[in-house]
Amino acid sequence: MPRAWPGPYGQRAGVDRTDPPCILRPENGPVGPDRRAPPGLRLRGRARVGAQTLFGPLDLAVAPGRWTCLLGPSGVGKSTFLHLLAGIADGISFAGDLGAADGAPLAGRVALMAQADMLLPWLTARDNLLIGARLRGETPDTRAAEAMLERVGLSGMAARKPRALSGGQRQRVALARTLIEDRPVVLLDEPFSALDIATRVRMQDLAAALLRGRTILHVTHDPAEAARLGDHILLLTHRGLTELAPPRAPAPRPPDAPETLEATGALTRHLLACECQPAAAPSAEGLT
Amino acid sequence: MPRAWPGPYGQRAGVDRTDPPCILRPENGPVGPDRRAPPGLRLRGRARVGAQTLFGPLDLAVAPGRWTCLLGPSGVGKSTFLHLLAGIADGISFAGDLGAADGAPLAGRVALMAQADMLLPWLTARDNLLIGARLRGETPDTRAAEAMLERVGLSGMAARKPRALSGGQRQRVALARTLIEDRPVVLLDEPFSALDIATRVRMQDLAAALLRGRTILHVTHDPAEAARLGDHILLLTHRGLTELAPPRAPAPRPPDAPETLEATGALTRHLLACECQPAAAPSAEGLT
Amino acid sequence: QDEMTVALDWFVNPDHGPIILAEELGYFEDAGLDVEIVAPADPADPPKMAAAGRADLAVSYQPQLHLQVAEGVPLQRVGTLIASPLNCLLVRDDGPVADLSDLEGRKIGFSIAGVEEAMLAAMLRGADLTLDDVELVNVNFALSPALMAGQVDAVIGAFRNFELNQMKIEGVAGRCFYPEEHGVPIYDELIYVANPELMDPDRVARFLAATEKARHYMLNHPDKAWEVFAGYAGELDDDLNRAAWADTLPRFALRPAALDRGRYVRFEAFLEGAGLVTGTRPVSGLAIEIDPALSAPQEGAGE
Amino acid sequence: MKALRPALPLLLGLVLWQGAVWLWQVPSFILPGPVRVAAALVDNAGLIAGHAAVTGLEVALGLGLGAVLGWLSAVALALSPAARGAIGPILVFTQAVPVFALAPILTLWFGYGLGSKVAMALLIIYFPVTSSFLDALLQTPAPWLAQARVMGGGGWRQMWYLRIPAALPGFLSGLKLAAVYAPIGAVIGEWVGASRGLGYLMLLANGRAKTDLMFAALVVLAVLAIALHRAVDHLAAAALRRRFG
Amino acid sequence: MKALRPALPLLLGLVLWQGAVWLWQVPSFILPGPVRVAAALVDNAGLIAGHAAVTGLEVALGLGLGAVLGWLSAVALALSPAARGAIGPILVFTQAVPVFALAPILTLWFGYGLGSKVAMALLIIYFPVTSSFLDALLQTPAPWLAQARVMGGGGWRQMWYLRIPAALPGFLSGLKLAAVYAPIGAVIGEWVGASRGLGYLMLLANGRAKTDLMFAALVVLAVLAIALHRAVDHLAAAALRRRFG
Ligand SMILES: Nc1ncnc2c1ncn2[C@@H]1O[C@H](COP(=O)(O)OP(=O)(O)OP(=O)(O)O)[C@@H](O)[C@H]1O
Ligand SMILES: Nc1ncnc2c1ncn2[C@@H]1O[C@H](COP(=O)(O)OP(=O)(O)OP(=O)(O)O)[C@@H](O)[C@H]1O
Ligand SMILES: [Mg+2]
Ligand SMILES: [Mg+2]
Repeated sequence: MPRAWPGPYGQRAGVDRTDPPCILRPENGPVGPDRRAPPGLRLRGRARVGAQTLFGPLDLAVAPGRWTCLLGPSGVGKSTFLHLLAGIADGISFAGDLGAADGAPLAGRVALMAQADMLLPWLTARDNLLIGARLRGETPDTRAAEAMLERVGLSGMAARKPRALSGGQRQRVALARTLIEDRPVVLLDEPFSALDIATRVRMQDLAAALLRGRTILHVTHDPAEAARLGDHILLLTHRGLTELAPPRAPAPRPPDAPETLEATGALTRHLLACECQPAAAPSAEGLT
Repeated sequence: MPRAWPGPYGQRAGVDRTDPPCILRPENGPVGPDRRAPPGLRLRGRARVGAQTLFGPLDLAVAPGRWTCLLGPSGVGKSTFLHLLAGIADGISFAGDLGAADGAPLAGRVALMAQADMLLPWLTARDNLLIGARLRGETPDTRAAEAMLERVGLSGMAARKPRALSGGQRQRVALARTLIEDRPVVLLDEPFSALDIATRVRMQDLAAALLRGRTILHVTHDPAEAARLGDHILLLTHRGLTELAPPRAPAPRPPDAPETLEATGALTRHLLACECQPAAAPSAEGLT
Repeated sequence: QDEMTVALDWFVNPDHGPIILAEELGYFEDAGLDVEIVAPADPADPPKMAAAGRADLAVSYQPQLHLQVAEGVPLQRVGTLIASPLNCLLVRDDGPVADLSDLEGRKIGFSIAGVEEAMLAAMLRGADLTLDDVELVNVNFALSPALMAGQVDAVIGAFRNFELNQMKIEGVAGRCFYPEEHGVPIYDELIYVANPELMDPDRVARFLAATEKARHYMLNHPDKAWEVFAGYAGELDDDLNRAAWADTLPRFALRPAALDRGRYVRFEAFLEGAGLVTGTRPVSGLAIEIDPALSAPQEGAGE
Repeated sequence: MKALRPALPLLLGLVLWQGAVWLWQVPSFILPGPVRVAAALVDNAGLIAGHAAVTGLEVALGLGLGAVLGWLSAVALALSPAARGAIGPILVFTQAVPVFALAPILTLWFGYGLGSKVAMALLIIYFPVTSSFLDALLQTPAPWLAQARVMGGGGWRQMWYLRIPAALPGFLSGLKLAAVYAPIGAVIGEWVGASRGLGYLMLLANGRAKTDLMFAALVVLAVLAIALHRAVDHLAAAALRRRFG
Repeated sequence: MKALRPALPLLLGLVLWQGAVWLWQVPSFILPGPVRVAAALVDNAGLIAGHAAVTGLEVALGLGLGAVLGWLSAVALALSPAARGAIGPILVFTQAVPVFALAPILTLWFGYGLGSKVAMALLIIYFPVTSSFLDALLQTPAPWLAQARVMGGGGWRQMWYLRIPAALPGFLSGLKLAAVYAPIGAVIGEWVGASRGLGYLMLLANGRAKTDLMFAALVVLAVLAIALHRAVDHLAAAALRRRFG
């Protein structure tokens, strides 16, 4: 994917810049931006609700085909970021640039796993997975849905409605629904927050395997998670956006590898130290 | 509170058995169970939904006036536990013993922070905090509500409706609502799951300070959290209930104290190692 | 002033000429009466209200009175407003029905009131037809429109002073077959009814006297009378009412209090023959003649 | 006690009825007591049953068609704001027109057969379904719509897979209302020119001063209405229960 | 184009009307064309305005009272399952009774004055509010109720602080329906011994086959109905918007 990526990543050491294995690219892509190839993402500008500024002028760049983790204090605007990129930030007025780095519209290329599970209460787990295909008029693949449910550890629960599932089970159904969408850009908003450690590690591995080579923006509060999965780690605070160094090993990293643990520790210290109360005036520069 | 507590805790070393500072006990308590003194909790039996067993015969005992953390894989029945104790497990049929160890009914002595935030969308954050008082016909204390919102880091958001709050902010409103309820028994279902680490630590400290001396049952997936807060740590798996050793230092422990980190590591290893897939037949003995 | 509530049979229209004029000309006042005129939408309502004592007097129809008394409703005719039948079997002048015998196999519209079927049966009998030879359709409120639109070939229950004029205004000529010319006994179309137990004969007598005076005013000053009537309410002054007024004028009873017993005997027998009432009641159970002399000396303010 | 429960409203109704008759001394030619009406009901059982069957058929037809048409209209209106703006007021208008204004037009078009009666009943039954369902269709929770937008579903598929199921409670609420209006819809339909049905029988009895027969027919109509309402209520509850299985 | 939008339904209505008159050759004594009705409207402007004022007042009164009574009844019924079982069917029954059966009873009790008219109108307007609101009150999401139970709130406080606000959309939905039924409610109320109001004028004009006057009054009634519906719609939307501020 030899495309100029406008971002600071190339200059940084320790970032793997080899092209991602582009499993999604069709054999003979059309000229112009390839709709199946994962594009980079860019968001530059400021967001407001009414008269209130949600975040000041920021410049977020997400590398194409890489896994980017976004950390930051509660309420700083991480979910809003994802909503803006997914084109569903109703009621937010955004002034600036926003979209895929390849210039083509993002619509139709994004899957979003929102912070709330957003399962439809009248559908079984299986049908909740198939709703995307149904909405697009594709033939729903029941077998694939059941296989995906099994991969997230919910075999045998395909026929259950969301009400009969535990919080973590519902989150896994939502994850499965996002994974089965098969989109080049995937936005994940705290996708593993309701899972126990063991399940969380399994789900991280699953997501890493299935989403390999796509452009991922992953909001998380878990430093260990960022240390495991992030090709890039961004920290959003009320003062602006900072890039933090991920471990050198390629993601996903083993949860108990010393490098991972060390990076987790470093991130944790950073997060605990960072200024988390809203700053009076947001810093003008986005990336430090 | 010299009352015989029927449980295995007395025999275990390393558990602080001094009476909790009973901040809630009135000067001259009535004879019989004191409705303001935190009672122990007991749940012994099995739960079913329809024909399906949710958990086999279990014996859960929660020490009075202590902080008990409950860990366990997703879907094992932790939330169901809390719902049963709170008396709101609709649709679950429970066969066995359940309630306060002092024999008096639990109703009116419990506050529950459920896994979903359960905020009423038409009420401001402030009014969501006051809904309990209003429902009970007490005079709602607006000042106290605003102070509590400030303590959870949401000063200035008292007049916002839930829709205008981020996920973590909503969770903190729900936490504040639980804390302001001022009940001797508090059930917390993953209360800090949507918070970044720094906020999480602050909220843990706040909860620990405000809930000191009450009977707490706290479901969490975060081993560090259990290591910080738990006077007792229970692990529920499909095989049954196990008690794990908390650090010796009195809770809340500093998040970066070596003992806390060590306990976190031990818990993590335990959780990663434990058998997390549903067992064919649940073990008959509850406590090992 | 004695208060009195009078329920008309329907909204105010030229049929109520003497009542409206008595009110407008102050004859009620002169008779010491404060009359409240109530105009309901449903003609079945006023007799019930009179029987229940909600109204002191109601305007109703003689055929209905027979049915109501037979059902035990405590009512009696105490006066007459229009002393001739108004009901008629109406057809289009340019229609296929030239003679009653032409009705065979045709649709006849009616508006449910109670006695229309019996009248129709009597009229058909003269043409050697029965009700089975025609198709009856309830057209409810739309008698003349149904006829003009050709949905039915005839309607029974039309009033000769109204529906005929309506059709003329719409440019469709109509023709009436008069029941009294085809085997139906002559009856009083509009009468005053009251509950004999509850009524105050003195007031009724004064009421009837006032309307009698108004009736004679109409007789003497037909044009002025129309103006007075049309001034009663804004919606009354139109072509139809003007035409109806002229047609109705000769039909108002000149002696409202006077009772023709024979009419009640004959109509009761007619209804029994039609099977609408069982047995016959004596005239004294149906109608009385108020004799002012009987009640005048007693204290009029009553209850 | 438990077995008595379904009979409770009946009992209460009878008590209220008899009580009203006694207390206000309502004369029997306005409101006959239960006993008299029961007698009339027994005496005219065959007659009433025949007419009730007609009305029952009209109610069933009207409700069925009304539910289907109401469903369709609500969906169509929900899909197109332009249609909503243009047709909505016309629908409102049809509900404000008194029957006697519409009746001649309907009979002119549909004749005096079942057609005009069903049309009249439909006009009454169909509106609550449309209104309630449309209301619910326009209130699909925004986050679901947003999620569907990300997934790339729009237009009628979003309608079919998301908005319609989400609006089920609104549809059922409207259906319950429609079930209440169905009997009066049929009766008013009969008003428009009928020679059969409970509405016709009541008009006839009213014209003939046979109040007890009128109320006997009314009692049958009431039983029909209440049974229908209860049936639709149970169906609706079952549908709601099923959906969250 | 934008400025034309509110006039669109009006235009469409006129086109449909004139089209029907032409297409089916509807005779003018059944459905006069718009031009004739406009002429009648102008000729009788003063007369119609006077009657419209009366009906307008009745509609406002009926809707106001209906909303209040409907609200109260729904809450009372939601609080007591026993009341629901016993009174619910009676309410259903009142909606199935034809006006000619009820009118004499109401006049007997309330006399010929405003009372019986308002009672009749209320009976029609109040029901949709009650039904929709009750439906919503009985569907408070179970988790909220559970949370309230833990907090120790029951009975009327739970009703007031939780179930009533949660059911607001249902109430508004019912109110919108009631707004649609309010004009016909008032018109039917005028059936009961009135000599004023648009309903009276229409009945009178109808009885005398003055079809153009009847339709002129009907047009005014339609405008009233549509304006009312639109107003209540906007109010409801504003209320819903405000609540999630
Ligand atoms: N209505 C129901 N029918 C069948 N199974 C149910 C029903 N409700 C809950 N369950 C099952 O009960 C089990 C326990 O659920 P519970 O919510 O208590 O889990 P949990 O331990 O809190 O999990 P989590 O950590 O994911 O929140 C789950 O496996 C769930 O699937
Ligand atoms: N409608 C609104 N009006 C005012 N402020 C709003 C509105 N919606 C969101 N906000 C504010 O925008 C900020 C960003 O919200 P967002 O959900 O993006 O936070 P977040 O970073 O995802 O937080 P969390 O980690 O808690 O989920 C929050 O402070 C929130 O209070
Ligand atoms: Mg968020
Ligand atoms: Mg749970």
